[in-house]
Amino acid sequence: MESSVPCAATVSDGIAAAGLPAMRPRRRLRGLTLLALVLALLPLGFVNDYVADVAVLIALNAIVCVGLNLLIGYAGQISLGHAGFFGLGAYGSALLATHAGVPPLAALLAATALVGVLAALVGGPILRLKGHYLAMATLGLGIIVSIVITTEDRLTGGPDGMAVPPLTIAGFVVQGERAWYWILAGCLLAAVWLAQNLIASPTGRALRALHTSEVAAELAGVDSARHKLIVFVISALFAAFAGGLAAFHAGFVTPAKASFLHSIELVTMVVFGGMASTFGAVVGAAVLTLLPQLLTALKDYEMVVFGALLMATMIFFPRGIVPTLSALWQRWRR
Amino acid sequence: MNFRLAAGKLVRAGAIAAAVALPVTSWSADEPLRVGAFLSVTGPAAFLGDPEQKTLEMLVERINATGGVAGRKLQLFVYDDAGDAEKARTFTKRLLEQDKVDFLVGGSTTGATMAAIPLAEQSGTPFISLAGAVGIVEPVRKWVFKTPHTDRMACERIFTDMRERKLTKLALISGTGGFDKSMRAECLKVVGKYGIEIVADESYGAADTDMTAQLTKIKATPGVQAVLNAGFGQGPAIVTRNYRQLGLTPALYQSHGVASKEFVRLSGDAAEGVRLPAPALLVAELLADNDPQKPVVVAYKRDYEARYKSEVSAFGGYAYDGLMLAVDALRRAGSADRARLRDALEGTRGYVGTSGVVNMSNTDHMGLDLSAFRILEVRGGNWVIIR
Amino acid sequence: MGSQALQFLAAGLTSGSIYALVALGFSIVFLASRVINFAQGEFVMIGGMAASSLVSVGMPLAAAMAIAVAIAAAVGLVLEKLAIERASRADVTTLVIITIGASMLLRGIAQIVWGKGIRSLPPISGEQPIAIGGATILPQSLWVLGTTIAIVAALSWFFGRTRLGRAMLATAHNRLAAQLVGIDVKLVLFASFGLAAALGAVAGMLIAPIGFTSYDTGVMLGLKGFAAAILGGIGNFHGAIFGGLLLGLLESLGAGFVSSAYKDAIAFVVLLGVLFVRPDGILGALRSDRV
Amino acid sequence: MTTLVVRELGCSFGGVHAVAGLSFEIAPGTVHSIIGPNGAGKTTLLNLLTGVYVPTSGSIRFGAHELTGQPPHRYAAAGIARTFQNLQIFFNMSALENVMTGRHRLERTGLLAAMLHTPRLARAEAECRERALEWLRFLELGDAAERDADTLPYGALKRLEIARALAGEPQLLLLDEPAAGLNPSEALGIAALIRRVAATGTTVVLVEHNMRLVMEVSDHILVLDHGKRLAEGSAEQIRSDARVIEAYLGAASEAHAAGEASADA
Repeated sequence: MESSVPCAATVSDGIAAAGLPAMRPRRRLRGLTLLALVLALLPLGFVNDYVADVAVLIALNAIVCVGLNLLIGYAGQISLGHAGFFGLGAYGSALLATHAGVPPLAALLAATALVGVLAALVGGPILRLKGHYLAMATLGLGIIVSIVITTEDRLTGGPDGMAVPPLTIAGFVVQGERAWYWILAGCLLAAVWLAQNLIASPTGRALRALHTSEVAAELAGVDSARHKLIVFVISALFAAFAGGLAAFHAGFVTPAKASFLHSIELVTMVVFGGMASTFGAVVGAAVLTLLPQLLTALKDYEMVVFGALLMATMIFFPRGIVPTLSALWQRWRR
Repeated sequence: MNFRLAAGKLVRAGAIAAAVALPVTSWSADEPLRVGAFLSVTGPAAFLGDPEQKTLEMLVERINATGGVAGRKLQLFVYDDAGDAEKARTFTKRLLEQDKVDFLVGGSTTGATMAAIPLAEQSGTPFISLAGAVGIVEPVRKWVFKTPHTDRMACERIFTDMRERKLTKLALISGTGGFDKSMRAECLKVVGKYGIEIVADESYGAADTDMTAQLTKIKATPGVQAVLNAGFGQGPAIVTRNYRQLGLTPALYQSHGVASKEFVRLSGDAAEGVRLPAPALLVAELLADNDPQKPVVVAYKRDYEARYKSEVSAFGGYAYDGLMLAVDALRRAGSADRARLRDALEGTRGYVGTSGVVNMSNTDHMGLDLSAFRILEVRGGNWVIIR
Repeated sequence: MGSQALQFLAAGLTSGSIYALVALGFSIVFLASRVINFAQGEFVMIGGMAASSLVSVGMPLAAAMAIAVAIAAAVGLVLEKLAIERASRADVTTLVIITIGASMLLRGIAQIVWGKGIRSLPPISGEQPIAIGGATILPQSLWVLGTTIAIVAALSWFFGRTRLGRAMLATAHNRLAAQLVGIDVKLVLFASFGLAAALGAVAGMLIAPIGFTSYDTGVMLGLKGFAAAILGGIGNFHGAIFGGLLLGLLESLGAGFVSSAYKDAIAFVVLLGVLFVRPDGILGALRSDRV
Repeated sequence: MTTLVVRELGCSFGGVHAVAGLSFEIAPGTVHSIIGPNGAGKTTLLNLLTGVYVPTSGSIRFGAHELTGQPPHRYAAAGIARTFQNLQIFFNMSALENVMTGRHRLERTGLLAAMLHTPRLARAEAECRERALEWLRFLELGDAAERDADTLPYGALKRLEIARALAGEPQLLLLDEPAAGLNPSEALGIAALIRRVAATGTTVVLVEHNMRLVMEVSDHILVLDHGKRLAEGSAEQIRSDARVIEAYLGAASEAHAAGEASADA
């Protein structure tokens, strides 16, 4: 039953030890460089601004999903309220830029930071909850945010939403889908880079540890409460930043962005693409943002086909698209 | 562990390529006129978008059957934005950039309309909105028109009726949807002009099943003479039933959002005595024979109910006017050139639609006046014209 | 003031008993599978819509209700067999997403089959409101409340006295141990989805006369039912009732005494407060993680 | 080296006093065992000594650290590590990553350094990987480094958990029934391992049922019964202590027990 234990491999120690660390960084960046390549080549396929617009929406959702994947996939903390942070980032940026006259870029960064602070304050007590209770608490948080946005219509324009001034960076007004695409592609690359770095660091390992056994992680010295809060705030910052960008890109924002249906949509993208897989989050966001655009021809049958596709994928790819495909790729390559 | 990249990228690239390969329609000899529509066919505003889509499809078929507009057939592109403003914006971009439509008829909700306006304005495409908010055409926007009465007009029509009935103390109860809150806001702006005082201001959730708590607060408010419920969908029907359940006596007004037989059927006999402003469409048969709108509304009502086996609603009427105004303008402009079509739309005079007689101008991109609204009352399970 | 507060209580009981009935469906599926079934709201919708469409073609109310429950139960069983059972090895999050897909599928089918219109059902015993000390309540609300209590009594008997019931409880407490003593865990999960669907349908039919029904009423009812189940303690029947009634009262009292615009927000703030004090819901839940 | 000082420690669940009024000290650099019949409170005590349970009374001090009522990660920070009766392996990681996580209490790189992957972090990571690999070899798991934890057999996982605990370079290592589920030859392997660990200066506390293993490696034994201290002393003293035998084998078969104990030694 017990594996045959070879005597300590003295000879190859030196080589293996020396070889191992050097090889790892090059492999880690390979994924990032390929994503950069894809993002660079994509505009060749932009037949018109509409396709570019869809690509921008995919990048926006992908940024949120990469952050959310850290929380759900790696740290195992379910959140059904991240559209609330997305909405706060959007409305925060819009309100600061319009009513407070703050320059758009500063408004975006300030709103994101404020949402981070809010996430830190709220995260403490909420993250003591586990599993479905945590899901409900975050769902409730998101709903409270969307109700406040809808009800304070003097400030936010209520359910009909509000207009958002254009984004200016260093004096240049960001206009045109292509300009927006390059900005979002850059932000997505940065998001993936930050996420990958975090995962491959002691903090990343601590998060993965507390996902499977919180007590064993604690006994390894991991302050699980603090680490859960860290990843909760980081994912909230990703969502708020993407929310702000989305508001400036669309030039308009409605409370639907903060609704619990949007939260569920984001979690579905993460699980669909593959939990504990940064590229899974990107693929999940891409497929589930693109699908509604492709299924419009089905008119009344769109929801039926979308629901069926979602169920079929989760049944046959239970760990999500990318982990399942990469496992097949491993088995096929060997 | 995390070089699972290659597989991920394959799927991603494939998905984007598929989007590019979307069918771009081929150009036939005399190119068809392309009508672009984005409607809330599903979701919370399905109550608006569903009849709108059916009406547009019915009209396009009929127009093409009779030789199209000046010999050119109409090609309809319809997308369902499910009441979500971002989807509406993306589909508008798709209509303008991919489908290259000549003009837009759509925007069931105010949120969807406001999200699409910047795109219509930048691309210089005439856009006829089907949403209620007055803010769509105030301030006037060059390329943006709208067919439904504004919610402000509905409030004013109700307040004139209240003034005649010497009712001066009004309680408001409204839903949290876009339509509901926009009407509430407009009513609050103009109520002062009519010497009417708002004594209570309650609201309820879109999917609530019981409003007796809010109505009880109104019942306890001293001196309430009338109650106005701004909303559409099932909310107002529940409010009406709860109203009778609590034995409230003040006059109950609903909004043009529920101007349909379905509201009466759902509310049952609790709707007895309820008044609301509505376009002539709802009482087509009861119109006086010399009423200019009678032939138009009776014809539309007959065709719609024959084809779809369900009662006509004011929202279907807005879509009818939206398309027919454009067709009328196209015939007058004699070309699909956007600027000429826009000028023709702005020059619409005396057009008889289901919502009323339309007289547009460069300062009024809706062209309806208070007379377009009739005050109706429910008597014996049916609408009756009061004024 | 007294009758006003009484009416708020009546309003709270009306919507509260509806939430309680929906919460029961969540608890039963959670008991057997640890999964929160996001399609539970759709089972409620199917009950209401099926009964309403059958009545509109002239079928007597009682027959229409029975058939509607059968239809919903069949849908629940098919959903469990084709989807949940095939993915039984997947972790809970994946199963939850499957139920989200199922809720969209069912909503799409309902939209095609029954259209988008709003429907209603005739109340069981008329619409004459009953006056209780200045406050009035619809008889239908009493039917909802009464049925909820009757169902909980039946469930307590079912889970206490019958073989299948005890098997379900055993599976809930320890899936492995249940299998070891010969309980067919697959059958238990199958039966629990059928039971939850049937319960959802009953809720849908009782709610329709009060709050109407349409192809997408399942979404909000599902959310409120889930919140009620968590508030009371997921997996606990008495918790489902207590949580449902409390949520209904929180909303109506919030609307009555604080602000009707913020009533839902108030209810969720209190829910969060309760969860911070009692992380397993008010009546506690099955705690099974020991080191 | 630091001494673990336990004073009047008590822990009760509802009316049940799992541990009551327990006081003892564990001197550094020795192998201690805690034995007692089932339900004596061994695991409860172990959980108390690692912060998993919060004591209802009494105090726990480890060297200069006052740990009573602190969360487990403060115990780890003070230099206490443990293994678990039912394996608590991070199955979503490789064996090497499991052991690297064991060194979390020694990590000094901040969050920002992690997200920007600074050179300082890269060096710390390489060093952490290096030390973890050494501990894997110490437990003869060198070649399993890159394998996913969920592909390893039970015996290897037992040793992986020990490697993870040791990787944090603790002053005190608590082993929760390391011999459970192992065949006699593997149990002997554990005994040799405990001696090698003690040789590195780490104090080892063993909670174990396998008397042969306990008697063989323990310098000092604490016997618990119903949450109280029954006896304490060297392996020799405990083997012949009447109260211990009685507690284990019950009064009736006293004579038989005497015979049994000698054969067992």
